[in-house]
Amino acid sequence: MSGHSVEEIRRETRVYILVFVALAVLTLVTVGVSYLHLSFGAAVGLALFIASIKGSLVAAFFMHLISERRLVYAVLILTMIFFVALILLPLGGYHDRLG
Amino acid sequence: MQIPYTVEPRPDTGLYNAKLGVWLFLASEVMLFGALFSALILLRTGATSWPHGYEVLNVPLATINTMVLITSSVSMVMSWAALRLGDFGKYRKWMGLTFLLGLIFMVIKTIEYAAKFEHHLYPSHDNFMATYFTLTGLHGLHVLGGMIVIAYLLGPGSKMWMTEPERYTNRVEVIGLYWHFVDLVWIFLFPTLYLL
Amino acid sequence: MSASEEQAVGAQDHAAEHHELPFWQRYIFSQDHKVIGLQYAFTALCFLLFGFCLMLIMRWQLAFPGRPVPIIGGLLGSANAPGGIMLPEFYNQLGAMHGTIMVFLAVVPLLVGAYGNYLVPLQIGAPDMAFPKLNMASYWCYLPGGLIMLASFFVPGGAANSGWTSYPPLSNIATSGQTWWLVGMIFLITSSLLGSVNFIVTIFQLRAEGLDFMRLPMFVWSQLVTSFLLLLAFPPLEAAGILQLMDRVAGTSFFMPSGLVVSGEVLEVAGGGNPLLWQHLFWFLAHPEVYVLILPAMGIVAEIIANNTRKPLWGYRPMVYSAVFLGFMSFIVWAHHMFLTGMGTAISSFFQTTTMIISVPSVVILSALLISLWGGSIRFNTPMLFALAFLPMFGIGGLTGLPLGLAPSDIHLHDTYYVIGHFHYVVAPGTIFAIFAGIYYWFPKITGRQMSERLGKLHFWPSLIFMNGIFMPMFVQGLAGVSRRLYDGGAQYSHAQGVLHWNAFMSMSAFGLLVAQIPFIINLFVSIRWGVKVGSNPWDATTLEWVAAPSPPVAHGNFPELPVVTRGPYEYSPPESDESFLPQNAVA
Amino acid sequence: MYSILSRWLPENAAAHGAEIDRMMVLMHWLMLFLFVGWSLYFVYVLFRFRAGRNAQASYTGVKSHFSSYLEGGVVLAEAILLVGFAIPAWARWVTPHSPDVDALQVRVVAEQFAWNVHYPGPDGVFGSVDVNLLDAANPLGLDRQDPFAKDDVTTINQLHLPVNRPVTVLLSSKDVIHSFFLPVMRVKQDSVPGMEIPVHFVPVVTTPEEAQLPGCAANLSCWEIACAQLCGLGHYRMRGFFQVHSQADFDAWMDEKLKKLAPATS
Ligand code: HEA
Ligand code: HEA
Ligand code: CUA
Ligand SMILES: [Cu+2]
Repeated sequence: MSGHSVEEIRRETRVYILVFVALAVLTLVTVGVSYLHLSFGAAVGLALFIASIKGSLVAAFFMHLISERRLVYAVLILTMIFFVALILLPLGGYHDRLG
Repeated sequence: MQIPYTVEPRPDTGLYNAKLGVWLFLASEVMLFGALFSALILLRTGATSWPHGYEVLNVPLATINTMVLITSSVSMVMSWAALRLGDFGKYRKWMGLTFLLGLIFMVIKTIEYAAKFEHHLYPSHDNFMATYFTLTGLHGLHVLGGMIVIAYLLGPGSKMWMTEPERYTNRVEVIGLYWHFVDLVWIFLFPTLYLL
Repeated sequence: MSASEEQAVGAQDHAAEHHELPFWQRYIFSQDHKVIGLQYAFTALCFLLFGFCLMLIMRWQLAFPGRPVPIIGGLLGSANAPGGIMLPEFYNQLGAMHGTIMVFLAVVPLLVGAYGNYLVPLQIGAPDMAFPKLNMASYWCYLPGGLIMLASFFVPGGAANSGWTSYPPLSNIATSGQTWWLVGMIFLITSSLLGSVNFIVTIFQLRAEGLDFMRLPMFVWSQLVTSFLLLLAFPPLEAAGILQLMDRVAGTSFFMPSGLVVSGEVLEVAGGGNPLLWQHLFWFLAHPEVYVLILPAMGIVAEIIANNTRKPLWGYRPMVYSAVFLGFMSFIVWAHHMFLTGMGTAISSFFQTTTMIISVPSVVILSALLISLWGGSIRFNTPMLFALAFLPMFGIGGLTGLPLGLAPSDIHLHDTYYVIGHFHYVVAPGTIFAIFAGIYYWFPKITGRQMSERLGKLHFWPSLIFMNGIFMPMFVQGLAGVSRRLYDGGAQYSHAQGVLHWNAFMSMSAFGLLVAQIPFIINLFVSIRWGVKVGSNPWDATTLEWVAAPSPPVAHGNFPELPVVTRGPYEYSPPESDESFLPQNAVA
Repeated sequence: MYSILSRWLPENAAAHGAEIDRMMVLMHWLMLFLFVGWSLYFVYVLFRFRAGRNAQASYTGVKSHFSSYLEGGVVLAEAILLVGFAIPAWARWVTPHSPDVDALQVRVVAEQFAWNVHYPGPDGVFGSVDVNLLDAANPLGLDRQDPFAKDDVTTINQLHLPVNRPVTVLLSSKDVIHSFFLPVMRVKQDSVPGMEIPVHFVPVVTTPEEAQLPGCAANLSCWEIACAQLCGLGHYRMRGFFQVHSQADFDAWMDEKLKKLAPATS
């Protein structure tokens, strides 16, 4: 943190503003798309796609994950694996059940 | 004896204690909200009928709220940047703004809830309303928690800036990470509840 | 006090500074990991005893259904046991609370809150945990959580009575004790989250100089893996708890399907929920939780075995990798508790396979511990006896997990006493023995005194015999098909008749086990004051808590000066040296 | 090993039961082998390397790779049991009877604390049910107005089946989760409210005289339905009776029931 020069921090703040604009635009896009009443599958796919982009922007820049340490990545990757298991396996159980 | 690495990062991990701590905490939060999303998906998959969010909920209001929360995220990073530049006055303005935006979010949320209650839409109405209230309610509690910490940092906690500015800056970074996470959760909640 | 002043004082007598702390800061709201560890230890031991006593009341009923409970029968209250004769409602409360208390209030707090707190900073050469205030908060979430659980016995309808698993819809329509259970659980989950963040940060950030990961004692490794399990597995149960709380308090139907009819009345709920959702979220925690119950126990046993064979652990690296792999896999086996909820072939194959895979690292760890004995110069002191007994006892428990892990044999064994036997072998003569071993082993570290060996052996042998007396017949009953959670122990059922006589035998063993704890309790309290005084390293151990700190360790900061580590954790009988052991911080 | 285990296992009267018992036997052989092997080693080591006898510990300890082979062997044995036995057995267990065979369908509806059994009757079709018709006399809420319901036979806590005829029990629950357990059939299946779960099996042995009602009740030798899942304060007494008849006896029993039904519906 202290390693960052004034110049760098100034540059970062400009990035923050850009990200903010992108987030705002994407929000409007999702809302706009929802008025198109696409088929349910397409709507889910698109909404989650846009949300993922927005989420990645927040995580990468506001949470400065893009320049984070390996240990943090490791923790998050582990978490994501279990997160996916937690979403998919009960769903798998739901679809592969008797009766 | 002093606990090491409260301020400066440990060379091999590159992190100071609180930063690793908050990331771990956020990992557990991912699992908390992950479980709730899992529940939502499972319930919706099994439901015989499930309304589209936009038919029941107030999308314009929620869009405004999304904007509010995104803005508060920017003001949060801006406050941290200001602090790193040593500009405490500017920091206070940005951080104050963040708090205010959090407050606005909560007020809008209250208006939204009140409207639902007026139409006799309670959590017990159906599983859509149940998930809506539970998820947004839990998210709201997270916003509230963040606001309390922000208030503390701006109020009594700000004394630390005079004695240990580096540590104070770290604290702001850490609460910032939390705040962005709460924003991130909303980014997913918003389409799943309101738009689909 | 500013930083410079602090340094000035630090140069003088460090202890004097802390004498100024008032009593309540030193012992009640302490931020010193050692005091917090002891707070945890004492509280959790009380809960352990309490959980055991609940079970003794149940075991009376199982052995002698319908006969008044002796001695305390009159105290149970007429709502629970009119005339001292237990009602089924009360039996179910006792069962649910026995499970909950043992797992969440006794054993995990002992292993993690007490052992972890006390030992991890000492073993890694750290002055304290990374976040002392959070550490304190963790204890102060645990205690209210426990008290809420206890208080629930006194609310109308009594405590939670739907098993420690709290399956809805039963738990949704249960009496208000269930709400207390949920609130208590949320406290406990919070406590454990605070703790696990703290442990992970402490282990990553505060390791002494030179203490790289392959030099960590097994116990620290086990705590690290355990903390990750708690960190990532508990939140889904918290989510489930919130949902069930909503169902009970706000009238939602997360776990309530449509069209429920309870006692002839159609239930007035929206419906559309899914009861299996709870089971998924519950077991997502509860399976990793069982490894939380065993990994630190394995860590304790590993420390003691290395020390008392006077040789390094055999296969340290495979053990570390196995522990990490075990932790990882434990997240994806959970539905082996749910084979009979209507699973198809694909998903059951997945969970059977992962379950078989997860048994492999356990086999590796256990084999490594057993092979470590070869070539040793084995000292049979009390801690070692308990640690050794752990091995076959865990072996029995673990092996009987295998037929449960294969879905077809689980058809017959599921929810019978076979399951009860399986897991008690792992947690009672397994984990509890490891806990006892650890108490005898680290007692001198905490007090500077040794516990009596004679009383220790008087504690060990009867405990070993009675434990087996309680749990071995459970396999027999389980094979015969006797269901668990039966108020009369199966007396009504024809298929249970042939094995019913075991109930009295098991209960007698349980009462014997209680008596066998008396030498221990006496030993514990008497030794605190009158135990033989010993030096700071009575076992000739190598790890930092023994070799770099006095007994008891320095009140704040643990070490007179922070140690620098030069070698692995178990350098016993090193060939290149004349010493019989080399401390981890010995200069090269 | 079978003879050891079978001392305690209930008798087996179902077609698939032998398979389950075989799995259990094989698994227990593996367990016994591991446990006895390790125990012998364990006892020997404790004796051989006690401090009194072996004053100087060896720094290196065991050098051979025997344990790796052993662990490999365990993995192999588990893999064989899993792939060769467990997964196929489970697949057979959940597969419906082939449509060619004339499987008997029975609904079993669990409630606190009883098993409601519902036979479709001669027409082979279940009459419709409606929760609003539920009362003490009609615990299933069967709609007797429905033409398909007219010949439906219901019982409480009594499950009668013909021998050698495949049966599919359609399991559901009115209130909480129960578990339908027929020890002699090696059948157990949770009944989950909101779901109807089919259970397929073939009884191959008729219930012996002494295990039949009413005699068996007195000397506690019945074949029974047990509830295996905690379902409330009456869980321990949620016991039903289960009987396998020859086809002729079953038909006679069914006729009896149908006759009783006739006046009620006319
Ligand atoms: C600490 C706790 C603990 C541990 C470690 C385990 C370990 C294992 N458990 Fe267990 N289990 C529980 C606690 C535990 N379990 C609890 C509490 C329940 C019930 C919950 C409830 O329903 O209330 C349960 C239930 C349970 C079930 C569900 C049963 C049912 O409800 O139908 C299953 C099914 O797969 C299972 C499987 C396993 C397996 C395969 C292992 C494996 O990890 C075991 C691997 C170990 C070995 C294979 C041993 C190796 C042995 C040797 C190498 C020989 C050594 C010999 C000598 C030393 C002489 N367990
Ligand atoms: C860690 C978990 C744990 C532990 C250690 C135990 C320990 C014991 N358990 Fe328990 N048990 C469970 C977890 C545990 N249990 C669970 C989860 C269930 C399922 C519940 C359900 O159905 O929902 C269960 C169910 C269960 C049943 C089945 C009930 C039923 O299905 O109806 C039985 C029956 O005998 C039983 C018996 C025992 C006995 C005799 C002990 C003994 O081994 C206890 C031995 C205890 C001691 C030896 C303590 C000694 C204490 C001290 C020495 C303290 C000293 C104190 C001070 C110094 C202050 N347990
Ligand atoms: Cu029905 Cu237990
Ligand atoms: Cu498990």
